[in-house]
Amino acid sequence: MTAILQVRDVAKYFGGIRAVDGVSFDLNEGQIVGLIGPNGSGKTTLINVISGVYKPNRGKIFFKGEDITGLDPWDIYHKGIVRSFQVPRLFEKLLVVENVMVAHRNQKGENPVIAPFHSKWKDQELEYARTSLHTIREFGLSRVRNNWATELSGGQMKLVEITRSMMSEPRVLLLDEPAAGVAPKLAREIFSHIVRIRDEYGLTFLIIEHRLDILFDYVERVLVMNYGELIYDGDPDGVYKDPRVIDAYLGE
Amino acid sequence: MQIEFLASYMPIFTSFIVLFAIYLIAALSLNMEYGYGGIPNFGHVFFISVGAYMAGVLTARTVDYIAGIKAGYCSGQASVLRTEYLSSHPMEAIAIFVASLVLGAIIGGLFGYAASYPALRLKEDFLAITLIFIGDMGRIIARNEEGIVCALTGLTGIANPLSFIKDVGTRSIAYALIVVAFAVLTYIYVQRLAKSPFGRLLKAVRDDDLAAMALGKVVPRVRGEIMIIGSALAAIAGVLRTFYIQGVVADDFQPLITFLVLTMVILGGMANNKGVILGTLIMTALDQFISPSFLSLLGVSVEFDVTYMKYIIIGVIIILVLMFRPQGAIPEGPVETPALELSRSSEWDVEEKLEIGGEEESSSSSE
Amino acid sequence: MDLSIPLMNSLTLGSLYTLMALGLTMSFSVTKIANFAHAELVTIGGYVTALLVNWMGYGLGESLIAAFFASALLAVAMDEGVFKPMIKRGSKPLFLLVASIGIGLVVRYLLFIYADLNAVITVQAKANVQLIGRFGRAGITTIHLWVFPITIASVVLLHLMFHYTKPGKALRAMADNEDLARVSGVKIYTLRRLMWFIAGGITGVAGGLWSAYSVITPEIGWYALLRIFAASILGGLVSFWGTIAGGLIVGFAENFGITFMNTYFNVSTAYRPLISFVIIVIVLLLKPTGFAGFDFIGWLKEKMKGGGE
Amino acid sequence: MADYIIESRDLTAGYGKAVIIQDVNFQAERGKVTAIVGPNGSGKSTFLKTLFGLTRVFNGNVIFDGEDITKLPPEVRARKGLGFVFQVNNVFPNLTVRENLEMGAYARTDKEQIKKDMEEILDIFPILRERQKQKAGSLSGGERQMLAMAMALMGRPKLLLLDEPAAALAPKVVTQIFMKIRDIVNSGVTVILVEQHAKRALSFCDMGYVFSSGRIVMKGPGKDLLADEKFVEAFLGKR
Repeated sequence: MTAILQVRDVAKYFGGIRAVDGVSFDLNEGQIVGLIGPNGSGKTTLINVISGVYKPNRGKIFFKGEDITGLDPWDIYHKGIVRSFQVPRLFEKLLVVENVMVAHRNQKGENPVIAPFHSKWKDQELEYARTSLHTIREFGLSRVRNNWATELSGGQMKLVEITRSMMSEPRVLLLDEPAAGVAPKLAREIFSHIVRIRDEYGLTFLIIEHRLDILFDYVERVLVMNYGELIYDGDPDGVYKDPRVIDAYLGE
Repeated sequence: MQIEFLASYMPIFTSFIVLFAIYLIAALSLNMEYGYGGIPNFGHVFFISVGAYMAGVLTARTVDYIAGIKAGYCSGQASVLRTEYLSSHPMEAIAIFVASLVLGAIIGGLFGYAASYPALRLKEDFLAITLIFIGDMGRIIARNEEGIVCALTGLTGIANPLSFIKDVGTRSIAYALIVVAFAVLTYIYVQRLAKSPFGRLLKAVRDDDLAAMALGKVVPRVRGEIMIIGSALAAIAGVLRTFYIQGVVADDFQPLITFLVLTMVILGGMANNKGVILGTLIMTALDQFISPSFLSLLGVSVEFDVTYMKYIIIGVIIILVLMFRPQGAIPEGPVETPALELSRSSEWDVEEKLEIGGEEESSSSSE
Repeated sequence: MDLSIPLMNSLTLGSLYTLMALGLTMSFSVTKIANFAHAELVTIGGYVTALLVNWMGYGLGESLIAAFFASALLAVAMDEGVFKPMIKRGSKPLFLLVASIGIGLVVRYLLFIYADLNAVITVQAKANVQLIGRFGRAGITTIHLWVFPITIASVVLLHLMFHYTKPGKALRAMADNEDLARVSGVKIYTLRRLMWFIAGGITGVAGGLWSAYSVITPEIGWYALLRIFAASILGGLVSFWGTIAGGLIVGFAENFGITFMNTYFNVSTAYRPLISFVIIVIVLLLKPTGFAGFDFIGWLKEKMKGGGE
Repeated sequence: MADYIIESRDLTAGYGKAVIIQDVNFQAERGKVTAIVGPNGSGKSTFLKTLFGLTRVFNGNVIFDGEDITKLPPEVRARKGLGFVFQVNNVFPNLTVRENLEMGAYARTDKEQIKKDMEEILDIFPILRERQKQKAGSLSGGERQMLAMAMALMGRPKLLLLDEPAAALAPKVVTQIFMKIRDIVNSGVTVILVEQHAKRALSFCDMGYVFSSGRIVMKGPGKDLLADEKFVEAFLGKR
C-alpha cells in the first residue's frame, strides 16, 4: 500500500494555544481512518490545515508525494482532496441538484465570458448533470433532488455534502462528523455509503466522529488526538486498552 | 386634434422610455452584484458616474481637439461649437459615442475590480458603509475639479450622436431606440449569465463563500469578475445618460440615485431579473411622474418641491418591502440551466426502499 | 501660519462630532445596527432648536432640552416601529442598514417639505452670540460656552451612568453579551429603549448646538454622517473613549488638514470630507479583517506600550 | 428517601426537530455534588441546558424543589434559585471583575445583603479581589472560569449547574477550580457538574451519571463507577 497523504510534523497555533502540535501520519490509499479525541483536541483544526483553510505554523503536507503545504483551499480541492464541514454548509438558495452541480470541476460555463453562449457549455453541463443525478440516486436522494437545500433533514444535508464531494472525482475525503446529530440508524446508513464509495472508487477517508460505537464498525484504523498531539495510531480495538487514550478521555 | 394631443405627450413618453431603459441597465447590474453576487455595492452611483464622466470628457476633449475649439473647456461658447460640430459630422459623432461606451465600460470595470478588494475583507454591513462613502467621495472630487466635468457648472455640449437628424422628435425617438436596444441587450446578457453555471456559482459564493472555496471555487476571482461586469454595465448606463441629457453634472450623482436603483432591485426581487424589470418600471414611473413638470401638465400644483415626495415614497417602499416582503415582488427561483431541466424529468424518479431522514421529512418533500 | 482659528474650529466641531458619534456608538454596540438614520437625529435636533429659538423666542437652553426630547423620541420610534419588528421577523443586519436608509429618506424629506413651505431650507438659531474673548485671531463666543460645557458634561454624565448606575452597567453588559445579560435577569427590551432614548437625545443636542454655531439645512445630518462614522469607527464602533478620541481626531484632522493643504498645496477647502473618508480607509487598511469591534485607539495604546503580539 | 433538589422524569429534549437526549431519569441530592460524564456528543450539556429551560422538551418533566418547572422560562428558573455557568462566553469581557459580579446579582434587590455576599465571595476567590478593577477580558482562562462561578453565586442559587468548568485549562488551574467547587458545596450550594474528564469528576463527586448517545448508561457513586470494569467501554461506547 502506498501513502497517498503524508502529514509531517504539522503544527498550528492560535495566539498561545497550540491547537495542533506536531502531528505526523500517513494515509494509505483506500483506507478508512477514524480521527477521534476529546473536545478541543485539534481534530477540526487539523482538517482545516490539510484542506488549506489555515496555513500551518510548521510542518509539511504531501499529497501523492507532492508538497501541498500552504496552498489555497481551491487548489487543494483541485488536487483531489475534498473536505466536509461539521455543520452542513449547503448553499441555501440552491436546489439539491444545483448544490451537487456546483461541485464539478472545470465547468466551462463558470467563465463569465463563455457563460452567455449556452451552446458552448450545454453538452458538458448535461454530462455533469447525468453524473450528478446518478450519484444522487446512489445516495438515495432522488426524491428530494429538486427541493431547496433548506428543506432537507439534518441527515439528508449530511448526505448531500458527501454526494457533492464526490463530483470532482476526489482521491481523499476529509469528513468532519459526517453523521453528527443524526439518529444511530441513519448514521450507520451514512457510514455504509462511505464504505460503498471506498469499495467502488478506491477512495481514502479520514473521518472525525464522536460516536465510537458506530465509527469502529466501519474503520480499520484510528488516530487519536489529545491537546493537539497524536497519541494513538492503530486498530480500533486497541483504543479501549491504550492507557494514554483512556487518560485522554477520562482524565489523568 | 388627436394627433396634436398625442404629439404633446410624445416627449414625455420617449423620455420615460429612455430613463426606464437607463435605470434598467443600472438596476440589472446592481442586481448582478448584490442579488446574485451578494456584494452590497451601495456605491453603485459612483460606477454610473464613471461612465457619465468618461462620455463627457472624451467627447469634449476630442471635439475640442479635432475641431480646434479654443473657447475654453467649460465655456458656453465651446458648448455651442461642440454641438454644431457634432451635428454636422455624423460619422465622428457616432464614433465618439461608440468609443465612449467602450472606454466607459472598461474604466468602470477597472474601478469595479478595485472595489472588489475591500469586498473580500469586510463584513457585509461595513462593506456597504464603505462603498456608500466611496460613491460620494467620487462626486465630491468631480464637483470640485474644473478639469473633469467643470465642477459645479457641469460640462455641456455633449451632443447626442444622432444630432445630425434635424427633427427633434424623430431624433429623440431614434435615440430612445438605441437606449432601449442597449437595455434589451443587457437584459438578455444578464439573464443568460443568470441561467448559466456562472449564475449558479455566484449564488453559491453569495450563500457560503467558505463552502464554495472548499469546493474549489476561486472566490476572490469570482467576486472580481462580478464587480467588473456589474460596474461596466453601470458605466454604460452612465454613458447613455450623458448623451441623453447632452451634458454631465457631478451633483446629479447623489447617493440618492443608488438608493433609488436599490429600491428597484429590492422591490422587484433580488436575484430575479424579471422582478427587477417590474421594480424599475414602478420606480421610474414614480421618479418621472412625481415631478413638477409632469404635475403642472396635469394642472396640479403644490406649494413645495414635489421631488421631496418622491424620496419619501422611496423610503416608505424600502421600509415596507424589507419588513413585509423581503424577497420582493417576484422571489428568487432556481438557476434554470439544462441540468435542471434534466433533473425535472421523471426519468430520475425512483421507488426508493430506504430513504434517509425519511421519518421526519416525509410530509414536506413528497411532491 | 496662525493656527488659532483651525484650533478653535477643531475643538468646536470635534466636540459636536464626539457627541453625535457617541450616540452612534451606543446604538451600534447594543443593537449591532449600522444606523444611517442617525443623520436625521442630528437634523431634527438642529431644526427643533432653530425654530424654537427663532420663532417661539425660547432661550437656547430650553430649546436644546426640547431638541434632546425630539431626537430621543424619534430614535425610540425608529427602533420600535421598524428595527424591532424586522428583527423579530429574522432580518439580516444588512437589511436593517438598508431600512435605516429608508427611514432617513422619509424623515429628511418630510423635513424638506416642511422647510420648503416655511422658507427655512437654510436656517440658523439666532442665539445671542457675543464675543467674549480672543484666542489668537480666533474669537471665543458665547456659543463656545455652550458647546464645550455641554460636551464635557455629556461625556461625564454618560461615563457616570455607564459605570455607576445599574442600567448603565446593564447596557454595557448587553453590548458585551446579550444572552448572558438576559440570563442575569436584565430586561433587555426596556434597556434597549432607554439606550435609544439617550443616544438619540445627545445626538439631537449636538444638532441643536450646530444650528447655533452655523447655518443648517435638512441635509446637515447626512453631511455630518461621514464624520460621525469615521469617529465611531476609530473607536471600533463600540468603545466609549475611543469614540471621544475619534470625534476629536476627526475634528482636528479635518480642520488642520484642510488648512494645511489649502495653504501649502492650494487644495480646495471643499475636499474637507475626503479627510474623514481617508481616516475610514486607513483604519480599514490597518485592520483589513474588518473593523467591527476593533478598537483602534485601544490598538494604538497597545502598540505604544511597545508590546505587539 | 433522599432529599432531591432536582429530578428529571422520562425527559426527552433537543433542538428544533432533533432529539438529543432521551428518557432521562436523573436525581441530584441536596447539598451534594452530582457529576455527569460522557464523551462528546453524548448529550450531557444538552441535558444541563434542559434543566435550565434552554432547549425544547418533547416529553417528561423537571421537578425543582418539589415544583414542576418544565414549562418555566430560564429567567424565572433563575429567580427560583437555579444558577448556570456556561462553558464559554460566560463573563462580560468589557466590564470589570467587580461589575461582572454585580451583574450576577442584577435581579436581586437586597442591597445590603449583596454587599455582604460580595465580600464573602471575594473571600472565597481572593484572586478576583486582587483583580476587582480589571476588565474581565484581561483575565486568564482559569480566572475567567472562577469569575463565572462567582457571578453565578452572586445570584444566590440553591443549585448551581456547571458546564465543563475545567475545559481547556492547564492541569494546575483545574485543581484550583475543583477546590473552589468544593468550597461552594461546603457553603451549602448543591452542584451539578458536567465534565468530559471522567476520572477527575467521578473521584470528586458524590454521585455520578454516565451519558452515552443521549441516554444514561450507568449511574452510581463516583468511586464505584471508576472501579467498575465496564465503565471504560460504557464511556467510550461499546461495539
